[in-house]
Amino acid sequence: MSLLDGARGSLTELSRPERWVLGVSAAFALFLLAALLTGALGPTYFLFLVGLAGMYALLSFGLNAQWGFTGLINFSVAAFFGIGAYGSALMTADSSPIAGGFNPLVGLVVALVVAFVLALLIGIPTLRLRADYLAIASLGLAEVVRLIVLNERWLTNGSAGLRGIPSFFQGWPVLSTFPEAMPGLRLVVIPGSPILLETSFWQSLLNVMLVLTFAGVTYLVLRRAHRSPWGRVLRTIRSDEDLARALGKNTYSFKMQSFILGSLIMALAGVFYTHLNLYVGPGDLDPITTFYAWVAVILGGSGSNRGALFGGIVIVTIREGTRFLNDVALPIDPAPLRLLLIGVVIVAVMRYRPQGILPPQRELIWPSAVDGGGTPETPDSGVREQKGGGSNE
Amino acid sequence: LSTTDDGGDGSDGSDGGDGSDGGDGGDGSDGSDGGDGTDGDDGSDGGDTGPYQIGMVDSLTGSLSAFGERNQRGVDLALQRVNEVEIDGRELDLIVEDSESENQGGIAAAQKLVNQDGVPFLIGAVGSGVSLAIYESVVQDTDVVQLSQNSTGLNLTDFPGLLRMSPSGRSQSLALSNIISDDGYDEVAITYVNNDYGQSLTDAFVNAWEGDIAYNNPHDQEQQSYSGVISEMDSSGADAWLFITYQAEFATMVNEVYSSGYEAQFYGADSVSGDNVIENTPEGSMEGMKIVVPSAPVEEENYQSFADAFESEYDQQPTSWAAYAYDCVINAALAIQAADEFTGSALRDTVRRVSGPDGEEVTSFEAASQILADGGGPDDVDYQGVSGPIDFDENGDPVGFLQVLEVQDHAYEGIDFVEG
Amino acid sequence: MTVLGYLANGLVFSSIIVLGSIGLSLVYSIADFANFAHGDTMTIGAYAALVTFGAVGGLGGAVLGLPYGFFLALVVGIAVAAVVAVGTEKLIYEPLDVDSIGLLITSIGIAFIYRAVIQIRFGSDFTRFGIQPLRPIESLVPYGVRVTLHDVAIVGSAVVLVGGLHVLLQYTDLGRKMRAMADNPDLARVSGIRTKRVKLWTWVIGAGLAGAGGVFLGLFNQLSPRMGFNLLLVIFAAVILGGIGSVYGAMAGGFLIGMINQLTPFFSNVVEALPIWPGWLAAIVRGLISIEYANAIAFVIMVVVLLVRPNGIAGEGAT
Amino acid sequence: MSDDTTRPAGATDGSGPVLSLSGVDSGYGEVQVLDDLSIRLDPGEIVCLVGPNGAGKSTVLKTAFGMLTPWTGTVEYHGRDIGGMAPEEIVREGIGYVPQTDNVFGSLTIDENLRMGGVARDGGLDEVIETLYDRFPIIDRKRTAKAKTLSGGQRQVLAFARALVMEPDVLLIDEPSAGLAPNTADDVFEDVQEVNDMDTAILMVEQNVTKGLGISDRGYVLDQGTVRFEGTPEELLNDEEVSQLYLGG
Amino acid sequence: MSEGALPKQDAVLRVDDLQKSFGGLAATDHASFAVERGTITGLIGPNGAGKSTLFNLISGFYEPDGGTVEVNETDVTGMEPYQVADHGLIRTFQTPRKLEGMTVREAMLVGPRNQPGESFVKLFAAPGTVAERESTNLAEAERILEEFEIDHLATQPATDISGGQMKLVELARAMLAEPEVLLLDEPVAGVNPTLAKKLKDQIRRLNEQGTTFLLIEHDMEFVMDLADPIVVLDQGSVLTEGSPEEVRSDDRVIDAYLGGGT
Ligand SMILES: Nc1ncnc2c1ncn2[C@@H]1O[C@H](COP(=O)(O)OP(=O)(O)OP(=O)(O)O)[C@@H](O)[C@H]1O
Ligand SMILES: Nc1ncnc2c1ncn2[C@@H]1O[C@H](COP(=O)(O)OP(=O)(O)OP(=O)(O)O)[C@@H](O)[C@H]1O
Ligand SMILES: [Mg+2]
Ligand SMILES: [Mg+2]
Repeated sequence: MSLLDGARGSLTELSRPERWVLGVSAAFALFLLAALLTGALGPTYFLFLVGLAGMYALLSFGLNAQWGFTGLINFSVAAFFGIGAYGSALMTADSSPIAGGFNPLVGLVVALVVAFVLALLIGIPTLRLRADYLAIASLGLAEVVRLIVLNERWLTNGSAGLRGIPSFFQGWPVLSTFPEAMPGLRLVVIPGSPILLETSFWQSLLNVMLVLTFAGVTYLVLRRAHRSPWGRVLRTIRSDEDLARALGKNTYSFKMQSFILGSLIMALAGVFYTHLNLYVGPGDLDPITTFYAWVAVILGGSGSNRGALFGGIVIVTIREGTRFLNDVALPIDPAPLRLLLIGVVIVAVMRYRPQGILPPQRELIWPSAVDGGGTPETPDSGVREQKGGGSNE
Repeated sequence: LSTTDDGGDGSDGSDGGDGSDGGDGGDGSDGSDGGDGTDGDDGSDGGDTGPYQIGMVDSLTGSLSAFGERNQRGVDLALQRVNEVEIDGRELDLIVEDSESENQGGIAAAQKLVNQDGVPFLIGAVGSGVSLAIYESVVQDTDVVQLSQNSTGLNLTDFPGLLRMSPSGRSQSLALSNIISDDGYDEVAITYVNNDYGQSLTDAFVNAWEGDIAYNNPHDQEQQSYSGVISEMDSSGADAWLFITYQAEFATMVNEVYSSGYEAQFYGADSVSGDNVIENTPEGSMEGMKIVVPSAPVEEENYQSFADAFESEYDQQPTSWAAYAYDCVINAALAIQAADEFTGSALRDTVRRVSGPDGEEVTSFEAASQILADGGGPDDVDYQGVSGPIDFDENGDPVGFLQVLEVQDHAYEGIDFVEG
Repeated sequence: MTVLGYLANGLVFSSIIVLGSIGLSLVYSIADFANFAHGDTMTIGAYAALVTFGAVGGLGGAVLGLPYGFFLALVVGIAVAAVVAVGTEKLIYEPLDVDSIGLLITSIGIAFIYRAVIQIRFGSDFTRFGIQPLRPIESLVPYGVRVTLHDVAIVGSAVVLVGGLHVLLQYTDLGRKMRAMADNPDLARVSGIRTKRVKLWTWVIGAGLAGAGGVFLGLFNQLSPRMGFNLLLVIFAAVILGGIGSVYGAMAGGFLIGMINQLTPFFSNVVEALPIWPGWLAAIVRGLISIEYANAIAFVIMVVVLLVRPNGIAGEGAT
Repeated sequence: MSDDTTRPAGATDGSGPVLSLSGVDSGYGEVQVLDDLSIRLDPGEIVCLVGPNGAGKSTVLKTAFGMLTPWTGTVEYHGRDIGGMAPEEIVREGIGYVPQTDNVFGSLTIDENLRMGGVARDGGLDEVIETLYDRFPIIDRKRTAKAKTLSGGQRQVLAFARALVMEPDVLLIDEPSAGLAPNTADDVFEDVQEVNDMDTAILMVEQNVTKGLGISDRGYVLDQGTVRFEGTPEELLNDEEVSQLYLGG
Repeated sequence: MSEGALPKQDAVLRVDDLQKSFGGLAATDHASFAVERGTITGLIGPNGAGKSTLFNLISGFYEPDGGTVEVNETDVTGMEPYQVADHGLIRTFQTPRKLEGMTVREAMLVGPRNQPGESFVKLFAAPGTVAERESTNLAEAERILEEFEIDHLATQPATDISGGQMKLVELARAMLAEPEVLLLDEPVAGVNPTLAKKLKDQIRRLNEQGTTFLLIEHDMEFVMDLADPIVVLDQGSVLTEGSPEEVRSDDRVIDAYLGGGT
C-alpha cells in the first residue's frame, strides 16, 4: 500500500529501475496475498511482521532524517529507540519501579520528552564540531545509556526488564476492548484450509493500525520537510557545510533540528515496540538495532523517505524471511546459515542496487513552485538529455 | 468465501473457567489445572498422519550460541529416541528458530512458530530474559504451552504458565550459600554476569548468605579481559570467590587468575561447568572448586544410557544443557501422546502429568510411551528425566536435584547431592 | 594491585587493540570506508593459526613460553587473514560501484558471512590454543606487576610489527603512495601510482596486522567466532580517538583505549579517595566510576579527549 | 576500443603526430560530451584549446589521458592506440597531465607531492626535483609545508611542477594560468615554452586566450564537443567570428 | 598604510589592523582598508598575498589574531559566518563548492536569505507563504541562469558540470542572496572571455542597483575595467590603494604583481 504511495503518478513517469522495483514489489505483494488466502501464511503472524516492518520503517525514517538529510552520523539509534521503549514502559508497566500505571499516551509524551532532552544534551557539544564527533559521541552515548539501563535497578529494574505493559489502546473507549469484543472469524477461501481470526489477530490488527498511523504521519511530515527550503539547507550542510554558512545559514541550529527530529522518530519506534511486545529489557538496547537501522536506510536509499520506508520492509523480509530457510533441509548446520544468508543478501543488494532500492528523487523543490517549470527529474541517467554541451543557441 | 462465527465462548463453557479458549481476557495459567474440554476449531488436524509439529526457540547465533549448540545436541538425540518409537504412529517434528540471543529475535521466532506454524507446544528459550519476553508478548494469552529449556532466572517463578526444565536458581544459590559457610568461610567475593540470570542468582545468594560480602560486582558478557574484575576480587581480601557466569567468561577468568598468580577457593553456579572449561584451563587452576549443578543422579541407568549415547555420537560428555533440551523434547512427546488431541489446551493439561509424581516411574521414552499405548492415562506415567525427576510445581518450576561437583585432578567429581 | 600492575595489564591489552586499530585506520584511509568486517578478519587470523598450530604442534623448542610452532601459526594466521581480505577486495569490493557508506554496509554483510562460515566450520563454542598458560613472572610480582612471558611475547611481537610498519610507511615509497592515495585517488592515478596495487597492499598490511591481533587475542584470552566482532566497538573508538585515517593516531588511540579499559579499577580507587563535595555528588560519581561502567568510562574519556583535541590525539591526521 | 588501427605500433619516426584523437565520441556515464572530435599534436608543438565553458575542453584532455574511455574513435600516441589505457600506465608511456581542479595532494608536503609525481621514474628523482625547485622559487620556499596551506596560485605552480617530474614527452595542461597573478602567469607561460623547447609537445586548455594562443603554434576552437575552428594563433585571433564568439574580442 | 587616500564617510566594510598567522607565517599582517558603499573595490596582489585569507577573516570563517572587522558600522569580529551574512555580507569561494545530490537550480535556491521555508514550523503553519516565495525564488534563479548562459544546465546534477560552469553557479547563487556587500574571490578565473565580458556587465548593473562589491581577480583587464578603487595586498598588508591608473603605474605594484608584460 505504502509502495503505491511512493510511486504514485502514472507509470510512464517512472524510470526503469523504479518500474522494476514497483514490479518486484507488486509481485511480492501478490505472493503474500496468495500465501495469506491459501493459509500458507498465518494472518496474525503476517500482521506481526507488518508491525515489525512499520517499526523498522520508523527507525529508518529517523535515521534518514539525520543521515540522509543532513549527513549526521548517529550510531546511537538503539539508545533513542531504547529511550522510547523504556520511557513508555516505565510510565505504563505494572512492574515499573518509578511510576507505572499511567495511560500509554502519557508514556508516549514522556518518552518523546526524554528523547528530546537527550538529543539536546548530546547535540549541544558535538554538533558545533566536525562531523565525526557526533559519530563517536553517539557511539559512546549508546553504550552509556545501555549500561545505565542495565545497572540502575532502582530506575529501570535492571536486567530483569519491565513487564506487565498494557496495550497502547488501554483505557481508550471501544479500542481497549476491541480485540476481545470481536468475534472469532473463520474464513474458508480454499476448502480444507480455513483461516482463523482470533483475539490475537484483532490485537495485531490494532497494533498495525497504530504503527501505520505513526509511520504515515511521520512520512507525510518528512516528505514535506525534505522538499522544502528547510530540507534543502540540510542537504547543503550534508554536502558542504561551509557553503551553507557562507550563505548565512545557521548550520548549528539546522543540524540540531534535524538531529532532534530524527531522535524523536526513533523514540516513537521504541514506544510502538513496547506496546507491540509488551516486554522490554536491557537487551533491547543492543547495538544490533543501530546496525539494522543503518542497513535499512542504505538499502532503501540514503536521503529518500520512500527508500527508508522500503528499507524497513526489506530488513524484515531479510531477517524474518530467512527463517523459512529452516523448511529446506540442508546437510550442514543450519544455525549460522541464516546469518550467512543475511550477509549475502546485503552484499547482493549493494552489488545490484548500489544507490539503494529507491534513491531520492534527483530534484526536491517545493512541489507547487515547479509546477510551471517542468516536472522533477527522476533519478536515472536514462532520462537525462543526451548531450552535455546543451542547447544554448 | 464463507464467514462463520464459531460462537466464541459459548461452546466451551463446559469447563466453567474462562481463559481457556483463545485466551479471552486471559490469564492463561488457569488453563493448566482445569481439564479443558475439546476445542472444536482445531479438531480438523486430529486425523492427520503427518508428523506432529512443535517448535523451539534456541540461541543459534548471538552471545548464547554456545548454549544453543549444546541444546541442539540433546534435541537431536531426543528426536532420535522419539522417532524410533513414534507417537501413535506419527513422527515428532521440531521446528527450531533462532532467537539470536536477543529479545527481539526471540519474540519474532516465537511469533513465527505460534502464529505461522501454529505449534501448540513451544520449547524456549535459553536466556531467562528472552523466555519471559516470549511469554509476555506471544504465549501469555494463548493456549500454547511454553517450556523453557535453560532459564534459571528467579522471576520465571512468578509465571506459573511458563514452565521450565531447569530448576530455579534459588535452590542453587541456597545450596551454594550453605556449602561455602560449611567450608568455613565467612567472607565471599562475588562476580556475576550482568543479565537476568546472573543478577537473580546473585540476589538470591545475597539473601541467603549470612557472612560478609567483600566484593559484589557484575561483569559484561563476551569481554576480552576480566583482569579488572579479578584483581578487584583479589584485593577485596576474601578467600572464597563465587562465580555466577557462563563458561567462556569463566574460563577467561580462570586463566587470568592463574597467570596473575592469585590464589582463592572457587565456587560456581551451574553455568560455569563444562568440558570446554576443563579443556581450556590449565591443570591445577581450579583445584578444589565446587560447583552446584542441577542433575539427575548420575549413577542412574537412564542418565548412563543417555551419556553413553551422547558420547558415542559427539565424542564428549553431555552437559546439563543437552540434558535439559533432551528432557524438554521427551516431555513434549509424552504430553502429545497422552493428550486427546494435538492442541495447546490439551497439551497444557498433560504436560505436567506425564512427568508428575503420580504413576509408574519410567526412565525412557520408549517405556513411557508403552504405558500410554497400553491405554494408560497421563497420570499413569512418571517420566524420570536425565536432568532430574521433572516434577513441575505449581509455579511451573521443576523440583530438581542438585549435584555438587568438585574439581579434582582437573576433572569434575560428584561429591554430594542436594534436594532442590 | 599497584598502578604499575594496571599499567602493565593495560600495555598487553593495548598491544592487541593497536594491531586491530592500525589495520582499520589504514583501510579506512585508502579504501575509504569503515570496515565493519575488520573484527571478523581478526577472528579469521586466529582460527587459521589454531588450525595450523593443531597441525604442526610445538615443533621442538620454545621462546618466551611459546613453542616454535606457535610462531609458524602466527605467520599463517597473518597470511590467511591477508589472503581472505585481498580475495574479498577483488571479488566483492572492487566491482562495487558505491560510495563509502555503501561500502560500509557491504562490509557488514561481509562480516556476517565471515562469522557464519567460521561458526559453520568450528561451532560456536570457545576454544584455546593448546599452549599451557604460564604463571606470572616471579621477579615482577613484588612490584604488583603480574604478567607472564606470553604477555611479554604479545607486547614484543606487537612492537616489532608496529615498528616494521613504521619503517614501511616512513622509509618506503609504498607508505608515501598510500598517503597520496588517501588524499586524492584520482590525482594519484594521474601521477602514475598504480592505485589498485597500492590498495591490495593496504589490505595485505591491514588485514595481516588484524590477523596478528586475532592470534594474540586468542593467546591472551580464547577463540570464539565472535571474538573479533566483540572487540570491534573498542577498535573503532580507538581509531576515531586517534583521528580517523591517521595510522599513528590509531596507534596512540589504541594504546589509550586499551589502557583506559584496564585502568578502570584504578580510577575507581582514585575516585574513592577523592574528597568530593557535596555528598550526593560523591555518591553518584562513585556509583558511576565502577567496574560495570568500564566501557562507558572509556567512551566518556574518549569524548572528552576529542573535545580538547578536536582532530584526535595525533593532531591533524584527519582532513 | 579501436576499430581500425592500421598504423604499425611504435612508429616513432617523427613524421606523424605524437598524439592524435580521431573521430572520438566520449562523455560521462551516458552523457555524451565529445562528438566526432579529431585533433592532433605534432612533435614539438604547443597546441591550445579554447572555447566556452562546458565546450568539452577538459573532456578532451581526460579522454586523451585515459580518465575516460573513448566511446568510438581512436586515441593514438606515436601511432599506437592508447584509448582506454589506464592513466597510471599512460604516465609511464610519457604523457603528463595537470588537472584543472584538485590537482595537488593537500595532506602531503610540497616535497612529497613532487616525489609522488615521480613514482614511475626509474632514477634521478632528486636531481629533477632540485631543478624544478630552482625553476619555481615560489614552491621552493615551502618545501616542507603541506600543500593544502598553499594559496590558489601556489597550488597551480606545484601541480605543474609535479607533472614535470616525469619529464614527459607530451604534456596535457588544463588551464595553467587560472588564478595566477599576472606576473606568475607570465612565468608559467614562459615555463611552458621552456618545457616545450626541451622537445615536449604540449596540449593546453586556456581561457586566457591572448597569452595562451600567444605562445602556441596552433589552436583549436571547441564548442559543444566538436572542433569549430582550427588554425594558427593569428588566424584565430584575427577571425572576426571566432574572436566575437569565443575570445571575448 | 595608505590611510586617507579616499574620504571615508560611508564605509560599508571596514577592516582595521587585521592580523592572522598560520604557524610562523603572517598571512594577514596589520591590514587596514575600507570599502565605500556603492563601489566596486578591487583587491589584487600576488599569489599567496593573503587575499583569500582576508575574505575568510571578514566573513567569519577564521578568527583573527587581532584587529577588527566592521560591516555596516557593526563590529562583526569573531561572529559566526551566518551572523556576518545577516549583516548583509556574502562571500564566494575561490574553489567552487560542489553540492552533491542536487540539481543546478536547486543548488541556486540555497542562495536566497531568510526564506520562510527555512523554518520547520512555517512549513506546516504557513505552507502558502512558503510556496509563494519558493516560486519567486525559482523564477529569479532561472532568470540569472539564463543571463549566465547556463540555463540549459538547470536540471543537471550540480556536480556534473565543467569547472568554469561551477564558478558561474557559485557567483549566481551569491547574487541570489541579494547582499549589500558581495565578496567575490576570482569570479572569472577559468571563465571564457566572452562570457566574462557579460559577467562584467552583470556586476556593473547590480552595482548600479546598490550592491557593493569587493572583488579579488587576477584578470587585469577585468578588474581594471570594473573596479575603482583598487586595493593592492602584498605579504598580508596593504601595499597601496587607489584608482586603476594609479595602481597600474605604481612601481611597487608592477614589481610585485604585474610584471613587465602588462
Ligand atoms: N563528471 C561529469 N559528469 C557528467 N557531465 C560532466 C562531468 N564533467 C563535465 N560534464 C559536462 O561535460 C561538458 C563538458 O565539460 P568539460 O569539463 O569538458 O568542459 P570545459 O570545456 O573544460 O569547460 P570549462 O572551461 O568550464 O572548464 C559540460 O557540459 C559538463 O556539464
Ligand atoms: N589554513 C592555512 N594554513 C596555513 N597556511 C595558510 C592557510 N591558508 C592560507 N595559508 C597561507 O597564507 C598565505 C596567504 O594565502 P591566501 O590563500 O590568502 O592567498 P591569496 O592571496 O588568496 O593567493 P591566490 O591569489 O593565489 O589565491 C599563503 O602563503 C598560504 O600558504
Ligand atoms: Mg575545463
Ligand atoms: Mg586566493
